[in-house]
Amino acid sequence: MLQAQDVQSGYGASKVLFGLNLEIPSHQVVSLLGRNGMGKTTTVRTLMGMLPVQGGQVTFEGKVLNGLRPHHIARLGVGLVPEGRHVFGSLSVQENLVATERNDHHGHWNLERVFTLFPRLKERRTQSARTLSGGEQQMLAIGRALLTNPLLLILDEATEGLAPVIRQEIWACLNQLKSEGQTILLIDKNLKEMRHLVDQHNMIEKGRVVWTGSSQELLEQPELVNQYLGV
Amino acid sequence: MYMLVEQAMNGLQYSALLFLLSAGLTLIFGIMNVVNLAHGSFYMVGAFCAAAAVAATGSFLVAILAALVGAALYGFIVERLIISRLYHRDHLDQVLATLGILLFTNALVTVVFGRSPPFVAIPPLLSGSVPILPGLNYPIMRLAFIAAGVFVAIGLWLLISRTKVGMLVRAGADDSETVEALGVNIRRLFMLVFTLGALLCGFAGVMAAPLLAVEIGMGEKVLITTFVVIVVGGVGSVRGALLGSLLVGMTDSFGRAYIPIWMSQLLPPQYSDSISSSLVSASIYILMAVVLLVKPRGLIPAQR
Amino acid sequence: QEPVKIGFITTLSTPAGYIGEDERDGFALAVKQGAGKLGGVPVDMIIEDDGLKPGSGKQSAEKMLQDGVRVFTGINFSNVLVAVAPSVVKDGGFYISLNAGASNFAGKACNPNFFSVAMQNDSYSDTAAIAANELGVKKIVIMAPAYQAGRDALHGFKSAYKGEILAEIYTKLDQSDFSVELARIRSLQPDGVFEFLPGGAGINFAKQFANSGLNKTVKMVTPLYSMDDRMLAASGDAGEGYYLSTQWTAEQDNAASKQFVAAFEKEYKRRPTVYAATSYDTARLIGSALKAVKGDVKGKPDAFRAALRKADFESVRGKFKFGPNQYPIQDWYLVQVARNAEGKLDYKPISVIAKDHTDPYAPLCKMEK
Amino acid sequence: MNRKYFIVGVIFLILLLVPFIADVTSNSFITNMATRFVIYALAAVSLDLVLGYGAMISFGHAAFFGIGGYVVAIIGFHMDMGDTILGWAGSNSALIVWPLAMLVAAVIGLAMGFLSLRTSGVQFIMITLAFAQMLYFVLVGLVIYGGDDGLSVSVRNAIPGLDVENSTVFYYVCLALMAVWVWICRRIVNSPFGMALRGFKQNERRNINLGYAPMRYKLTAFVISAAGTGLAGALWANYALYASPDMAAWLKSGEFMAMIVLGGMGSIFGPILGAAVYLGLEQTLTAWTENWMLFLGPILVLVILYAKRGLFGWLAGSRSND
Amino acid sequence: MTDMITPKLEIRNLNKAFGALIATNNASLVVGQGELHALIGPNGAGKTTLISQISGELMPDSGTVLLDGRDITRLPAYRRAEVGLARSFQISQLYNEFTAEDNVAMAVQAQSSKRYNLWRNARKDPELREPAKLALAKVGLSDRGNEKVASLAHGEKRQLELAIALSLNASVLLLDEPMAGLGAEESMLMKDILQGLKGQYAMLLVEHDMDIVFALADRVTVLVYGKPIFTGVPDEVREHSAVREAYLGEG
Ligand SMILES: Nc1ncnc2c1ncn2[C@@H]1O[C@H](COP(=O)(O)OP(=O)(O)OP(=O)(O)O)[C@@H](O)[C@H]1O
Ligand SMILES: Nc1ncnc2c1ncn2[C@@H]1O[C@H](COP(=O)(O)OP(=O)(O)OP(=O)(O)O)[C@@H](O)[C@H]1O
Ligand SMILES: CC(C)C[C@H](N)C(=O)O
Ligand SMILES: [Mg+2]
Ligand SMILES: [Mg+2]
Repeated sequence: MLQAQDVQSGYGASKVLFGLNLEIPSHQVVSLLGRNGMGKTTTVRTLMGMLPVQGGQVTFEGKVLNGLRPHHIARLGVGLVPEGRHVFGSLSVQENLVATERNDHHGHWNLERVFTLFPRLKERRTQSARTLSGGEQQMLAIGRALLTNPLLLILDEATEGLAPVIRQEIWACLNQLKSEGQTILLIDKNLKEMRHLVDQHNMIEKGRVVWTGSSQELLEQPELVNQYLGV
Repeated sequence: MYMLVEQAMNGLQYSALLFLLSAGLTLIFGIMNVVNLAHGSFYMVGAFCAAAAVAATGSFLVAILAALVGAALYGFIVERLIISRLYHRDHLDQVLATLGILLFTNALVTVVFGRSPPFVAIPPLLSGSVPILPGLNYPIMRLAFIAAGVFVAIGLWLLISRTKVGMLVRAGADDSETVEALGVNIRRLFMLVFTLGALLCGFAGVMAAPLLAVEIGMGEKVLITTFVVIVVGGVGSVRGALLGSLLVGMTDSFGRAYIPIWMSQLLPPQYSDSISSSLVSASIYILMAVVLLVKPRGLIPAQR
Repeated sequence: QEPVKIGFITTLSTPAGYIGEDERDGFALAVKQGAGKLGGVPVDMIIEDDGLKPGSGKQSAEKMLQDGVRVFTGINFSNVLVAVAPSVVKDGGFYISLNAGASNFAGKACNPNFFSVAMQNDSYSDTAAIAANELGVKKIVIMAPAYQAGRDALHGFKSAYKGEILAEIYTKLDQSDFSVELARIRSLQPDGVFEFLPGGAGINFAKQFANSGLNKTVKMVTPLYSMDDRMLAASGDAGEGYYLSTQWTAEQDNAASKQFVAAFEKEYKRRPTVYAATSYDTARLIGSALKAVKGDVKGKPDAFRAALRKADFESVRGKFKFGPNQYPIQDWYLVQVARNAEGKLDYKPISVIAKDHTDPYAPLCKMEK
Repeated sequence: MNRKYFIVGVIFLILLLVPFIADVTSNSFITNMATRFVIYALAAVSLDLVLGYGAMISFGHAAFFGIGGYVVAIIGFHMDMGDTILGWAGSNSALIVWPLAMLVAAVIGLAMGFLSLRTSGVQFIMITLAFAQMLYFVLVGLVIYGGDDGLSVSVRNAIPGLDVENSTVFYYVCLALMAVWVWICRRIVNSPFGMALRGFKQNERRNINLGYAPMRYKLTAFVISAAGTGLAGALWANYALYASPDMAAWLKSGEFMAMIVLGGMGSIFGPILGAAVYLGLEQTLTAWTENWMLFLGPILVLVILYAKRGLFGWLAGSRSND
Repeated sequence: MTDMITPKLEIRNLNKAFGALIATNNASLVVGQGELHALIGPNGAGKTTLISQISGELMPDSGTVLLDGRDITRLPAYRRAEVGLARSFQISQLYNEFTAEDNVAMAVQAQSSKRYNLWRNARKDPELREPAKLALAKVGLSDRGNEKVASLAHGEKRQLELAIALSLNASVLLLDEPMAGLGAEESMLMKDILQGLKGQYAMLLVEHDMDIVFALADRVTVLVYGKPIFTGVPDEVREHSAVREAYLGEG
């Protein structure tokens, strides 16, 4: 579905991605692993067109994404849950969800389903998003992305520093999505959970993918984890 | 007493005018972060279009239409050609470029509509005046103006708070990058907001035409006051614009009514006249200075 | 023979731009009628906009002086005139004003090279005052912008008015909202209002005055400059009932005027205002003087001056001559805005206010030589 | 760099030669024209100090221009009247009046800056504008001093041993003052103070972290700039023999800014060119067509959109900002 | 362990909230004389916010900041440099129109009595330039002194950041991700520089790169949701379960 070939990118003078390769097959869950500051978010921002592709090529469903504006890429069917949530503080929960609601790719997500997925959001539907707890904001961000009925869902640190309970809920939800055949690019630090979920891991180090393999393979080579995740 | 009431009404009417102009400007300002000195020009364009329409058809309704279309269209063109290139420039560039637009528009209108001040009659059903208090008559046209202001305020409020576009506009003010990442063409949104702003100016123009002379440079006269309004109210929030309009409108109208009286009591005539006349004109700027010193970001700034 | 350059500085931009336009056209008409000549001497109008800014008017004048222009006119606003005229006469040029009649050069500071063809600014208001007296206006509110002509106007009015002046209000030249002034007027309950508000301000005032219903109870007695043809057109019914003092209207019953009005309407498809008329006169006056010196202003300044003093031309105002301060001595009329035969608003002649009217400063003028 | 100083040299050479050119072409208007350039340049350079180096977008500098002018005019007015100003008999000596004009402008600049500098960004633009407007209306309100149409000045301020009434002499006086002021500004922007000031423009956050107190630097610069603009105003009143409120009108502030941007921001020499170009443009356009705004406007827009570094930046090439 | 060190910089019960979000949650920590103290934690944990409060850019809602036992909590940012605090930024904060040397000279001059001088030419004043050159040498940028910052490589900018901090003749360095955005080699270079500075300054180092942290730090404090959940020597941190859970990710 999505392919990145030796992509270079960064922030102005500071290069972050030095020739990154990534492949996301349809109906699979793919992960990006790596320590802080290795370029995971930068990868995401580049795929989304929020950072210019300085080298290499990104294609989505065969279409070249280089140089497209983010809204364009999003409409092609990429849904983003950005790192740090970025919910719209001055909008209510419900407004956050419907403001960008869309269904160009006959997905089956609508407000009701999101509310059944996250009952807590339903309770708070009228509350302004600024006053939500971190966990709730995270759910909101996920719901918001789902309501764009994306072909590819990208989650950047969706469980970042959330209370274990909430994490469990989110993992559950991701498993459900997977079972429904949703394609997902997952960035997270929580290996144990990911092992059950992810079909293919990508280990990223200093802006390059240095290792690719299944959860099984990852299990068999604990030294990898040690080497690249510093644990 | 009557003086007080009448001034209050005049203040309201002035506030309505200011609100129509500032609502758009403050959005442009707050969301796109563009300082637009040419905003008043759309008001002028609207008024002249209205005048031309009346001259041609004699119908005020057509005039309204003409004003809206004319102003919006001109606004649209300006946005496409120039403003859209200024979004990422610093304020200085924006100030100067829009200053250029302002000068140009004045000349353009002169060329297109000629020099003699056109006439817009008060439509029959709005002419004359009605008693608002026993023994105090007030012009219907001005009442209509106030009504229009209220109407637009409500309309805008609904638009901003109830519609999807409104949500996106607010979301854009919060975090335009994420809005775009979720599939919204933020530039199109900007264009929309800008054109809407121009449209409101056009409306203000046609409403003001029967009351005020339609003349070159009528834009600048209110422009600066409009800026005062949004800076007082707080950049980016329509509520701020509303509050600001009321404050400025009232300050101005009461100031002009009462400052001379107080002054003449305080000072000997030879001074009081000149001093009060200066004070009167300066009053709203004093208001603004005071507000900014207490709340540097204005009374109700858009949260960000 | 190479054309005599005439520096024509006037207000073409800003809301008052239409005034300058009329003056330019009035003058140009005279030149056109002479097939590019005035008094048989080819002339070349150098037109520049002063934007109602004394500063820029002065600049233009200086540039023209350098380019050898000797004859100047055009300026409409006294504040501009006051800034320009001195530098013109200082360099030995002639300034012949086609409208602005500031008091500054009418009295002590009168100058042999300065002529005012339209009037002295006091005149349109002291005559209005006389009219007010006759119309039985006992209590009046008077207002004008705080600038040269405005002050002249109020000065003029006060000098001749007999009743009680309830309030003297200074406005801004470009004021657009008069709600406060109106509120004040209502609370003072005068029988009449005198205002000198040319251009946009006057239109605004008229509209809002009528709109407030005050026009039913309060008489307007003002200079025609506060309700000229174009303003009348722009004010609609609001202008109805105005009493106006003026030195000329398009109905003026004399040959010169009739042919002027006809020619002007033919040329520009609109009726000439008093601005156009006095401007036309100015052109003809200059023509008469150029003729006398065969266009050699530089060489024969004294002859040129003398010829101007004679004022030997067919004025559209009928009889016309200069006083000792080289400001006009002329008749002033009272007209009222009323419906004519076709039911259109127009100036209805009422009476002659003053014959051979001059200005209060003339006596103070001790013209050297 | 050398190229830059070459340009500057040429500019000043031309300015020096103006009166001779005027003689040869026997068209002394050139001198008057140049006098205006020089005076405006003085104002523009002063504004550039805060705008181009301190990143303070003051939309109110016309106020100081007006103040300078009115100081001259009012003193002259009272002396013509033969009365005193608050007991002071007044003076016609440039050596007293002009510094006084600068002083008054500086003092008002101090107050205005102190209040305005509490805000920033758009608010700063607007509050400076507001203060300028206040002053404007005060001037308009001064009916004693001519209200809307201001005051005319009967004679120029005298300088011992110089006949300033002679336009050539007066031109050289203005030119000299302008040159000196430019030199002073150059010193300032290259001094430690100046470096710190420019620091605030480039990276306020870092500057504060290094320990530079924002208010002190910005305010000082603001006051200096006000004084310079005040001097320009005083010269203008002497040149035009006229001082009117529109010296302090907001459009005038806009013109000053336009000159700076035309010439090239943050390069003390840029504004000199800018002033010349802007006024020259205005001059030729007005002479050429009644609707000159129809052209001036778009030119301004185009310059902003496409000629970012301004004329001087373009002539002097590479980096001209210092 | 804490009792053995003499406190240089100390913060007590610091709190800071941005609206609903609590960025610093009752945080206390001590940086000892000459100690290199690392501050780690997930993105958004509040590390930068904490640094900003120490450097005076942000005012804490409550709590105190002590330098040599003196309360500087309410001292305006521009006064803190004087008392010996120097900071480098996570995202380089440099004067882009100046040369590298100018940038450092700005720091030198900020400390000197000349900083209000309106007259002498700052660029030609050895008293300002020499120390600047020295500092550039320290971080290995001597040969780049006359480059405009805009044309420096990212890594060099990070080194320049450090050079500026160094020439403030401060006693405490606050370093926010000095390695951010550096490639492998550059990180190593920076690591050596820091290594060399150890002992001369009390340093508070924010860094995501664990190799470097564990190699350099005397002690490490782990910040999660604005709260220091643990402080200890690197080995302890590696072992500490809560830390793994919250930051390193349990594996
Ligand atoms: N706006 C920015 N400007 C400059 N450099 C940046 C910016 N944002 C991030 N960086 C740098 O880019 C590098 C990669 O950052 P990125 O956010 O991609 O890391 P990450 O892999 O997402 O880590 P994390 O697990 O913390 O999200 C880091 O060194 C970071 O300091
Ligand atoms: N000015 C601000 N207004 C509102 N929230 C803020 C502000 N500054 C920081 N925050 C929030 O405070 C939290 C802490 O931010 P901070 O920059 O301190 O994190 P950090 O630990 O430095 O993360 P990183 O490792 O990515 O640098 C984040 O959630 C951030 O979004
Ligand atoms: C409009 C004109 C009557 C103006 C007046 N003549 C003046 O001197 O300004
Ligand atoms: Mg990340
Ligand atoms: Mg940080």
